[in-house]
Amino acid sequence: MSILRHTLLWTAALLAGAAGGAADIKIGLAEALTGGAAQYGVPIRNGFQLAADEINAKGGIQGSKILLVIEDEQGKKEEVINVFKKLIFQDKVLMIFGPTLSNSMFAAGPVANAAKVVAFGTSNTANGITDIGPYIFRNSVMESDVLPVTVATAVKHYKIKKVAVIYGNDDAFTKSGYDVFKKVLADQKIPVTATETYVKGDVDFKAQLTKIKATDPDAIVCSALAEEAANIMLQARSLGIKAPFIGGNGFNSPKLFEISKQAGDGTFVGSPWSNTNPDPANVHFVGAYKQKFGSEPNQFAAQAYDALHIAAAALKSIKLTGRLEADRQALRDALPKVSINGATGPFKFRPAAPKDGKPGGYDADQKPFIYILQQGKFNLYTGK
Amino acid sequence: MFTQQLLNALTLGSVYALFALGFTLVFGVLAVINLSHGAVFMVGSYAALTLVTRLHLPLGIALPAAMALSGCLGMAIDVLILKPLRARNAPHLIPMIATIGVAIMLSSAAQGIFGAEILRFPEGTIPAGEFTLGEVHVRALELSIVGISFGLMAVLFLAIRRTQLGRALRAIAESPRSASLLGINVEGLFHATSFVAAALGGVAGVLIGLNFNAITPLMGQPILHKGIAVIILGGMGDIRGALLAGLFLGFAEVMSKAYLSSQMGDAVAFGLLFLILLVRPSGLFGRVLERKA
Amino acid sequence: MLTISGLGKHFGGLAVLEDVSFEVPAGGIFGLIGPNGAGKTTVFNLVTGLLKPTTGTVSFEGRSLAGLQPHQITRLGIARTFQNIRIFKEMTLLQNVMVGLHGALGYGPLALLLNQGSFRRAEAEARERALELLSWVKLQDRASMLADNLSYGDQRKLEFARALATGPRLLLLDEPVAGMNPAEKDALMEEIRNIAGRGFGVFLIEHDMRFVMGLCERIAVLNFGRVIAEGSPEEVRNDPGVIEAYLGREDGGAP
Amino acid sequence: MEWLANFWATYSTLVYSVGVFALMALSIWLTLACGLLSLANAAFMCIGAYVSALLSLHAGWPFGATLAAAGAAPALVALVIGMPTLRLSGVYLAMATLAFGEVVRIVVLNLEVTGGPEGLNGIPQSTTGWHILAILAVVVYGLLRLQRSRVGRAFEAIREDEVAASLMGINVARHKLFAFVLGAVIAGLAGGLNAHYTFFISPREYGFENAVDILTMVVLGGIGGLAGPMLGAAIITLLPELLRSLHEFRGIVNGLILVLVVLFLPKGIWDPRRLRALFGLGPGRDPGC
Repeated sequence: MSILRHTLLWTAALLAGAAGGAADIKIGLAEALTGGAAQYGVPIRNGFQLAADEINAKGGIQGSKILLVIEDEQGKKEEVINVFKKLIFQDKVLMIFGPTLSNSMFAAGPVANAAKVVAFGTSNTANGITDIGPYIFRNSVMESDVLPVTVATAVKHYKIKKVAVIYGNDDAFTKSGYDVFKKVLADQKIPVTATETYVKGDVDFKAQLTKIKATDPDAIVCSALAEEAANIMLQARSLGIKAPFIGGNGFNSPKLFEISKQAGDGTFVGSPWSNTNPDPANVHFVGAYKQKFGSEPNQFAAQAYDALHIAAAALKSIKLTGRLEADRQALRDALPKVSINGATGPFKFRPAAPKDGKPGGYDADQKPFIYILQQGKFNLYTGK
Repeated sequence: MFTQQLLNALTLGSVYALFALGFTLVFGVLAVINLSHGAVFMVGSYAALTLVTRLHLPLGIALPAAMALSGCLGMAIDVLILKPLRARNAPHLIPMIATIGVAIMLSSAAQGIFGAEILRFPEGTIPAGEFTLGEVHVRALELSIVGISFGLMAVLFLAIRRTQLGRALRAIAESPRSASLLGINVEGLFHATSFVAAALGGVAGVLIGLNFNAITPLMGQPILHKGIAVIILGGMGDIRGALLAGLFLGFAEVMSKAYLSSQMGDAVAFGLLFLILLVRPSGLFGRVLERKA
Repeated sequence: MLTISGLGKHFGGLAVLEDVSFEVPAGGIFGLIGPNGAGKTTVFNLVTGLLKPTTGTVSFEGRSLAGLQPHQITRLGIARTFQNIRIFKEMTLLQNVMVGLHGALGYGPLALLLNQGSFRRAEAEARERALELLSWVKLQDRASMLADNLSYGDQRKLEFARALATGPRLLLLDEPVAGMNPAEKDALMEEIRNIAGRGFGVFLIEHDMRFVMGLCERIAVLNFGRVIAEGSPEEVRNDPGVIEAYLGREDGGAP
Repeated sequence: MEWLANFWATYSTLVYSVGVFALMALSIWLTLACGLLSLANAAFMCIGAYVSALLSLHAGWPFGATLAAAGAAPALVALVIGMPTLRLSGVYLAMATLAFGEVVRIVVLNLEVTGGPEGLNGIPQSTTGWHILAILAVVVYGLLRLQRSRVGRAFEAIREDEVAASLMGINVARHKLFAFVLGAVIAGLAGGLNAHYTFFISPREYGFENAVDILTMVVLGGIGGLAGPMLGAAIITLLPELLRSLHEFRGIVNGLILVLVVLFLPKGIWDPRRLRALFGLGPGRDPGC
């Protein structure tokens, strides 16, 4: 199915390019489309395809269509380096979106940075990503910007005295989320009654939860991906745990309440995006995504969708010369100035602090919204 | 808390035992470490899911159908791949690698067909019974998993101990050559064993998919590792050992998470495994069974 | 040369050997006979260090073999063959014999890595020696053939040559004529005489009486794990205990 | 020329990977040549990679020295675990080494200094094609010399029949340990090289799947000689690239190729005897039998 769609997209793009006359703008997309990380990579690709279709349908950029060159990086570090090099040197793309995992960006980012090509991550939340160099951008919001607000809001709402923590300790995403939680809890002087871990692929969390239950926390802080989190919630409730959850970025998926139903009620989540955000840009995105792919979008798709609009805004502000190196540099210089209002709300970049005297790249500068899960839905928390 | 952990351990342990049962059966009879067992387990899960969601069949029909389907898959693997390798007397490493190839094919195919996303059974597939006994919360599903696991294991155990077929299988496990001299249809029993083992793997897949709400193309990987641990602990090819070792691993895992740290839980488990192998190569519960070629 | 005293071996509760004592003299051909299952091969396994004795000792040229590993015993000068031939089937005849010369090759790692003269000389000499040993058993023409392709009788001869390559002073042969027809047996008997004639001590196990009687200078008889007679072929042949042991069994060797 | 420069810019990492995995394949081949089925080599690669990366990042050692450490550290570990482990045979050894590999991975996952699941990033890019080529050449040369010596013959004898080998005066335990430790050195070097061209290492690169991947390379290529494992490494590394156009379905083709080779090329792709027979040269099959 998706292979067919892929081919169609290519054909359509080629035909459009041939008819329009103006050269296509080739943009690389390196995402994990097979293997374990494909569950993020696939929605990300969908988000990009949706945005590309929309931009091209509106006449593209100064008459040129955007052509996405999509490669599967499998979430493996050697593979991602190969894909980056292929996109940079063979396909000669203007910039690259991706890769899917933070770990992959650590491997491939330096390649793009050395070649003076923008690598733009839409799902890399780990610390230090933008330390790689000035050509590294991301619109994924770091946990350290979101979690302090989430925790403080939840603590105030529930009058929390002590919490228990559970996180996935073999996954870079959930582990770095935990590190931030740990620091935030220490900063806000909230005692931790128990810290429990699980590993990827675990489906049985009852042993840890039984232990947590015995320490009687006021809330459970959880750094997990949505599917794991939902199972944790279900199993917690089936063990008779009543404490609410406080979640990280991984909770931001409709999967969370699709699976957990009412079990997740009362959960606090901070996020740059929610599918119930009534902002027109978001309503349009959610509707268009459902229509095109027949499924609910998630945060990864939303950030991917916004990312292409960010790049489009930058492209519109410059004049492409056809000389690859100059155009790549011009795009790099135009990107930091972009600010848009997208599916994830108002967005602009913030330069990363230089590390060891070397200039860094650009992080997302976005204010998180705090949501509370009620009756199986994310509702914007208003303080009531 | 302890009683609850005990129940947690029992559920987890019986799932491990059920998975390892087919795994160890194939090793015992065919002398092959069948690394596609995890993929067959995954196929069982997807098969039941498809029957429930697409054809709207009740679980009571979908479960045996998925079992039969995985069984056929297991038999196909034996006929198409393992049999030619047996025929040319390939060293034991070779069939193991062939089954790796099968596992890759199956999980890629599952991803191609169903996508990489985590799928789950629709609500109401199973009655969501749940009750509390003092401090302990029990779900009907968990009880039925323990029940089905033990039931299947008992049937298999009795079949092997008490029936003519079981005697034939034990003769093959001792030495395929002398078994065939005794007039036993060795090839036929190899196929049958593959069928039964894969069917057991398929059931385990459905049960775990139901209990933990997560069906993915790669769901067979982690449990395969646990399965390897179980059959080593239990003594390779030893059915009673696999049962004991499955429960033991479930208990060890839950208790180490409960009373030690959940951080190094797996390191402790595999470290223990390593040491046990050094001290008792035939496993903790296994009897030494020298196979005569 | 080889002194066995009070040797016993128990497997679980089962006594396979009990208080076995005899002496294999230097030079000549010594035979250990007995019906199948008498424990003959166990004696060999104990002598070569593959099994550890439950009681008793084995000493070779006055030196106790207790606690030594098989390879150490081999290097002291004891070599053996197996009843069910155990040659290296995937290797050539020449390589098989050169494996036997392992202990004789003394070059160091540096000489090997740099392909120094000492390495090349040692290897060339080993090859010469291996070919010579193959010529003793008349297999030199097929030196580069895979051992697996040899006929049964030739595989036995190769195993002899390989055992001789370890530079033994005592050669242990485990039922060397098992599975052979009379003509082959005679040829092999000749081969063994030749080997003994070159100054190697030969200690063989056999249950074929005719073969042993014609070949050995001294014979010990093992039955149910005990030595029941020892002496010259003539003495052993007339020993009532031996006659009874063999008459009572159907497999008591061809007349 | 520009085409070549462009090609190299695109595919240099791929070529490096072929070299590094050729080393890995040789390291497993060495133990297999001695009859040992060890799945610990991915763990040895892991130890080598982490030791060298940490020394580069925190101690500022020169690249050559970190590489030496990458070879030495796993060798020490192999020496310690090898002595008790190598008594096990066949499948049991495979399982014990697999368990050891898991322990290494989980420990690395939970240590502070290794960066846990986030791994180590910002490793200096010190590895060049010449480094890989030089080490590969040295290893191949060394193994070739070994193969033609009494040690190589001893390995082969042990693989065929351990008991018979010991009765040829071969110290079986010591030879096995030697193969195991030397395999660990080669795997460690491969890990050190790899860490210094991918900028980044994390524990998930050294799991069970990776151990199996490397084993597959050897079986695919053939264990009859040194060329087989290297050919297998090249094929397995390049195959995903060549099959890139198949997208989601390349996994199926990948698995199918593995199965077909195992079924139809019992000795692997590189089988000198079959190749010779194919081209009618030298002693292929013996006409006598």
